[in-house]
Amino acid sequence: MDFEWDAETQRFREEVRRFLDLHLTPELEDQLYEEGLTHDEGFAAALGERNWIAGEWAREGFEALDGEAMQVLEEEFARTEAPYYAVSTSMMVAKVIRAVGSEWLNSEIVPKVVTGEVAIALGMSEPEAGSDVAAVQTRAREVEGGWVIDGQKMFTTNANICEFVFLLARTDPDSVRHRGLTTFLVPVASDGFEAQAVVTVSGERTNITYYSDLVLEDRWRISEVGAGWQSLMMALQDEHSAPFCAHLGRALDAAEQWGADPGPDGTAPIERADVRQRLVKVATDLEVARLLERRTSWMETVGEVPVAEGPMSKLFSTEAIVRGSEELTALVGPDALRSRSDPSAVHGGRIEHLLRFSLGTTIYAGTSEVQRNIIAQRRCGLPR
Amino acid sequence: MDFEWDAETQRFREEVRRFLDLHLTPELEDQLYEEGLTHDEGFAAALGERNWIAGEWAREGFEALDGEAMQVLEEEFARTEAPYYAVSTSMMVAKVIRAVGSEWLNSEIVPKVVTGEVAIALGMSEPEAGSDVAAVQTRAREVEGGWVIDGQKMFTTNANICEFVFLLARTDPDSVRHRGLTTFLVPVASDGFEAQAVVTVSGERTNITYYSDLVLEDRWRISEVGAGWQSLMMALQDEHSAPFCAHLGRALDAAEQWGADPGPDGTAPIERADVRQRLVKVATDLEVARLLERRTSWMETVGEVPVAEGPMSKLFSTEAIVRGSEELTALVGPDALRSRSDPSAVHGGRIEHLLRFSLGTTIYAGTSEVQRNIIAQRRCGLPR
Amino acid sequence: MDFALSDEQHELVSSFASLLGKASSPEQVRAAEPGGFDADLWRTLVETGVVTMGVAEQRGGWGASLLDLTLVAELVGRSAAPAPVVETQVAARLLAAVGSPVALDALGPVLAGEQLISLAVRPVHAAVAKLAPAGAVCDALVVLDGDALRLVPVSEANRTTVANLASAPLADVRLENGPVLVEGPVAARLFDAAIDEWLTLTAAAVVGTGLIALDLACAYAVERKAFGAPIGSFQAISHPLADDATNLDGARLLAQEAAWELDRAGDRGRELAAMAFAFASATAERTTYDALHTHGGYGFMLEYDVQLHWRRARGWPRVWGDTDAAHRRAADARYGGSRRGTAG
Amino acid sequence: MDFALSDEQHELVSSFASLLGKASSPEQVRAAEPGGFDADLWRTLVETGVVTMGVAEQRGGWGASLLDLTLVAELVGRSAAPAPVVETQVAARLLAAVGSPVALDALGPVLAGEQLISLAVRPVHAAVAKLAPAGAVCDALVVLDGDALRLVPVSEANRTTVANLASAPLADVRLENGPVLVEGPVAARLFDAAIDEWLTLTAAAVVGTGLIALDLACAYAVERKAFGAPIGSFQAISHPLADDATNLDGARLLAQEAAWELDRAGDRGRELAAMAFAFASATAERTTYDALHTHGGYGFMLEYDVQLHWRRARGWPRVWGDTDAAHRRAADARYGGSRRGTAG
Repeated sequence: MDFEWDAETQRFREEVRRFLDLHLTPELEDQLYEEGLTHDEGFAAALGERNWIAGEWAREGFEALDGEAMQVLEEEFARTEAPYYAVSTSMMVAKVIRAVGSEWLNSEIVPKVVTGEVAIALGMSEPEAGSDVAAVQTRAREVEGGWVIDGQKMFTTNANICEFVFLLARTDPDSVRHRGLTTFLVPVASDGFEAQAVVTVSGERTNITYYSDLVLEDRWRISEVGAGWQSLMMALQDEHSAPFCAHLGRALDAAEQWGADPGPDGTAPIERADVRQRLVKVATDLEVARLLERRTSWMETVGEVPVAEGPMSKLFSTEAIVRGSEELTALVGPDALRSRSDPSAVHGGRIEHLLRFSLGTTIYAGTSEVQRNIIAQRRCGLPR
Repeated sequence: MDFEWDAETQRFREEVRRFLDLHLTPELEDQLYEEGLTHDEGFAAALGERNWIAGEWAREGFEALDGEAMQVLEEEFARTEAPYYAVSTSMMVAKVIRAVGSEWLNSEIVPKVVTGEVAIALGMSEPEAGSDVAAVQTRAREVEGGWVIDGQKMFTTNANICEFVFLLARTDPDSVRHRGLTTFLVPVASDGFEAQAVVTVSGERTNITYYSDLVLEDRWRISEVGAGWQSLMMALQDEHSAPFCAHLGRALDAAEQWGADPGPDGTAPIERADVRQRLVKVATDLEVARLLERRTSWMETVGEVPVAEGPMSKLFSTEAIVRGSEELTALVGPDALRSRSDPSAVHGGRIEHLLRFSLGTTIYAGTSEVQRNIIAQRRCGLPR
Repeated sequence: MDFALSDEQHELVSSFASLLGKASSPEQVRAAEPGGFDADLWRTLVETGVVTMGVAEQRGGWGASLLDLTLVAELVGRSAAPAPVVETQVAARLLAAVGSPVALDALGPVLAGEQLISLAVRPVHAAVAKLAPAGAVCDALVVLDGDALRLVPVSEANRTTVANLASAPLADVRLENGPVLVEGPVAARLFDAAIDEWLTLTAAAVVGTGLIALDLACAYAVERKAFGAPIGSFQAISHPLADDATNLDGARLLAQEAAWELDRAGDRGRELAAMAFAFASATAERTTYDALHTHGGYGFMLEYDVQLHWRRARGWPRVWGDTDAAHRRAADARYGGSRRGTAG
Repeated sequence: MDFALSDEQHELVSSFASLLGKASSPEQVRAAEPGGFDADLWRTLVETGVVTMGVAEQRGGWGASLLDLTLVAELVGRSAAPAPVVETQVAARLLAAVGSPVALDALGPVLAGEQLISLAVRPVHAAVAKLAPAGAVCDALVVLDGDALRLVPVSEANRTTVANLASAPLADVRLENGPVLVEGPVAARLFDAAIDEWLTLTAAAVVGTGLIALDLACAYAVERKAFGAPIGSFQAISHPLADDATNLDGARLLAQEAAWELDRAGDRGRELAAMAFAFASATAERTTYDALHTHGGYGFMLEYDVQLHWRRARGWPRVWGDTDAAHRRAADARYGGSRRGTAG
């Protein structure tokens, strides 16, 4: 066993940090927070220039990054809250297109995702289909040369600034559940498309997207007709190894800095036994979260499928974020109530923001309950 | 609102304490613990002499105790681990007999329960029917003048020292679930009865009881044929107001005494901020548990049925016992590992014993999961 | 032992429930964000006597018990009312308890509804009362400054409003000169007694916060279907809510017991008040989390009401401190002041 | 980054798994209660080299890494082996690390299987090493007595065996004269390094305890039916077990990381060892509780195996201290020694 990045990966991490120092300016950070954005075209273009969007794919002038480098890249982006989310959803879709999409989609869309010119939002959950994604009701009706789409998608984050939505729709009206679904790429410029802003507790904007008699040529179909579920599963596989723990690390850093600064009585809080102990408990959770996440990513690197391990790392990390942000807020005390946007906030309000941010983490990309169901079945061998 | 016992009840509590000082001798306590017993004939007889077995019923020379007095009585018995369990199960059955039993049972059995001459164990759960009591398989086959019983009951605590078992059996072989059940009083002296000892983690003995071609005259039938489930529910109603929190109080007392004694470095542990804080957290749970229990008992006193409140107090108290005994054991540290039976044990090993004792409390008399199901339905209005 | 409310208490509850139902609807609560103060609501409440009721009759009030006030506080919490009820009630009772001419002079305009006087629940450091409750909207603030209780005038000149998690009207208040109400050991003693009351009423308020969040979650869990069944039929959803319902009942009883004990000046008042605060705020935090989580992605949307309560369950109590701080206070009351140890 | 065991490590695991499967079955574990020591098992283990393997080659051992030893410790925990593997391994490594003639003289008979030497994991008070691990069966005990590491001979004359929750071979040992191994600051340093190892290996052992309890619970939950379905299909049963499975994986990785860091003498060894101990023991406590509770009334019967593990999950680690103590140790390592505060 080896619990350390190899020297090359460590050098790569330094390179990523230099990149972020350059491109993730305080001004950009503030702007992103104020507008609730998780995507920035300039930042995405800069990523594309280094081939850090599709790092795992070699292209002219760039070697492919290995699994360790990809993990480090994502950890650093998460740690710094870099505007990376639309880039990552775009890549999820690009991989599906590569695996099952047409030649035309592969030549038209994938290269633009790689360079950051095109971004793709995910349109999966619906008002009546959240954890139960298979309950999808959005319809795609086949017509001459294409499809007419009607329906509504919830939480289509970044649909307002992306060029496309990856859409899961029911193409067989008589089908139920996982069968009869198909995936499409919907240009947001289409007639009949509308994105309505939804603001979340963390301040991030997401969208409800509406599809009304939206006419789509067949070339925008990604999966085989009726094979949408399989292509969706392909897209979601990547979600398990998202480095959630880096968010907790960011808040712990802020709390440890708070602890090291002298308080009103002149002593640093961290010299108090109870403060040290509470911080270390969060640090322990963070250590475990990081190990579980890195194991998941390592398994993927060596070609193993983390059927239970992926859900374990997603579950543990996000629950640790919830526990940890509650604990750090309580520990820092009244001053932790000051909003991230308030000038008097403690260490930029990182902890206050994480507390609000934490709420989404145990919901999206599979709720904690869904993860526990999977672990119970695949790891514990318990019946459904 | 009034959160205090009235003066009469407080005087009564003193009387109960004097009784316990006299009758619950250290020798008896040791003997009960060593033999794993929760019943003692001499103690029961002394209770009977004061009409403290059927306190809520007046009889010649004794007025009925009111709800407050009954609650105080049970709290004191639980707090001191008095051998009261068989007395309480006997009274559960005596109440059922009074409500639905024959005249003969009422004149033959009930008076002897009241005086402590006769004790009755509960025979409800079975190898395949635990939380799901209605899955009962023990059969009572009607024959000329009576019944032939075949089956097996789990956790028939005190069956080895009681005179009778209150038995739930299926009298209609074609029935399922709650229907077709009948309750009986089975003399343990019957041919075909056998009690096999089962020792539990807490050191208490319980039994598996076997019924093999056991012939029972019809006069031992308690409920109408087929109305056993209703009579069982009647018996179980009392379980909700059992004063579990007194057990936690006993362990907290021991831990607070430990805290007040100087440690190896000469200072009392209770002067340490972390120790005080952890003790007070347990004391807070105890306070809440006591309030919930007393509310349940008060509701019964004023004639309200604690449909959700009973399960709430049982759930909270027993989960608080589990949390509290883990916490106090951890707090007292290595020395808390010394067994109750070891001469070097801390304060008689009360805390070590509670830790083991706690395990049963969240299981018997309705598991925590069953209580949560009930609360979810009756209080939160959630569907089954 | 009696767990029933009196007829008068039932009436009190129903009149405030009806008032707040009308004047502090979710729409009104949202409209008052982020400032956390609705002047119309406040006027209505003051006219109804929400501040006056808590003051002793011989001081010009109606002599309501602290137990009565817990009933009001719970409704304030339930409706997330953008009105500083708890801190103004406690400040008025404190002025009455001080009883000095200066204090009674200050109390007059409060009872007349002309002045809004609040209480800084934490001691002052470096001449600033940080995160003073209602500091953003009050005319004056009672503060413990060293060994003196002082009445500090508050205006735009000496307050800095603080945007905060709960959208509460908090401000950092720079201490201007202001009259001393009382000084010496009695000042600290009266301040501590006021804190006992504030902790108890805040406990009751966040019980209300928890109860409304639980109601929202249960209603959602009955309506919302997944995998062909209402989500409330899944134990992963229903069992946490059952625990929350249980804890809320316990928290309410404990807050009421603390108030009852303080009302009769019993030995355990301080201990029970701190315990009630600790237990109620922990319960409200957990319940509002579970309730928000029950809503899935919808709970995370500002548009759904449950987040209003999730934020208040944390922000309202924590201007004083967290559950650990409350446990330490309870321990000092139960075991005598600590002589060692750093945690205060 | 590499999460795979080497081929040699896989072999180590399979050979010890097979040995313990045969020689430490539940029946054998029960037969050794309450003393907690099976002399036959111990002889077999010693002959297999369980103590020798951990000692450096230049001291006559096989030079296994601490990471290797965590693999063995996990199996010891899994089988609830009535054999003091962890404390004797650590004591032998400590004697080798001391390296003084007295220490090496003592190490000889240990490697030859003639002496059982254990370690008192807590400092001595009033000339008594309380609750010394393997104190009831060892021939000698390494103790930190003031600023000296001493080797104390142990016999019936100076030990009092203590009946205990875990049925572990614990004793209070009165210190007889015994040779000083080393004294001065180096003694405390070496003792602390030994404690790091003991904490890491005990973490691994209780991960094994948790894993076997989880296996028993899952098997039961598949078999046992209630309300017409296997109880494992109820989320109230399955979700806690899913959390436990997750925590156990994390605890194992953390114990392994701590061992790896200590093996390479990295900066974070002490911190990670204490974290691993805290996290693993909390996880083992919770898992064994959930596992026992999953069994319903049967879990509460001595006859079912799950209680064996519930008792060890608490008793094995706690001879040193609880999770709070471990967090304090980790904090001292992470933030530097505390200068204030009472909690040690």
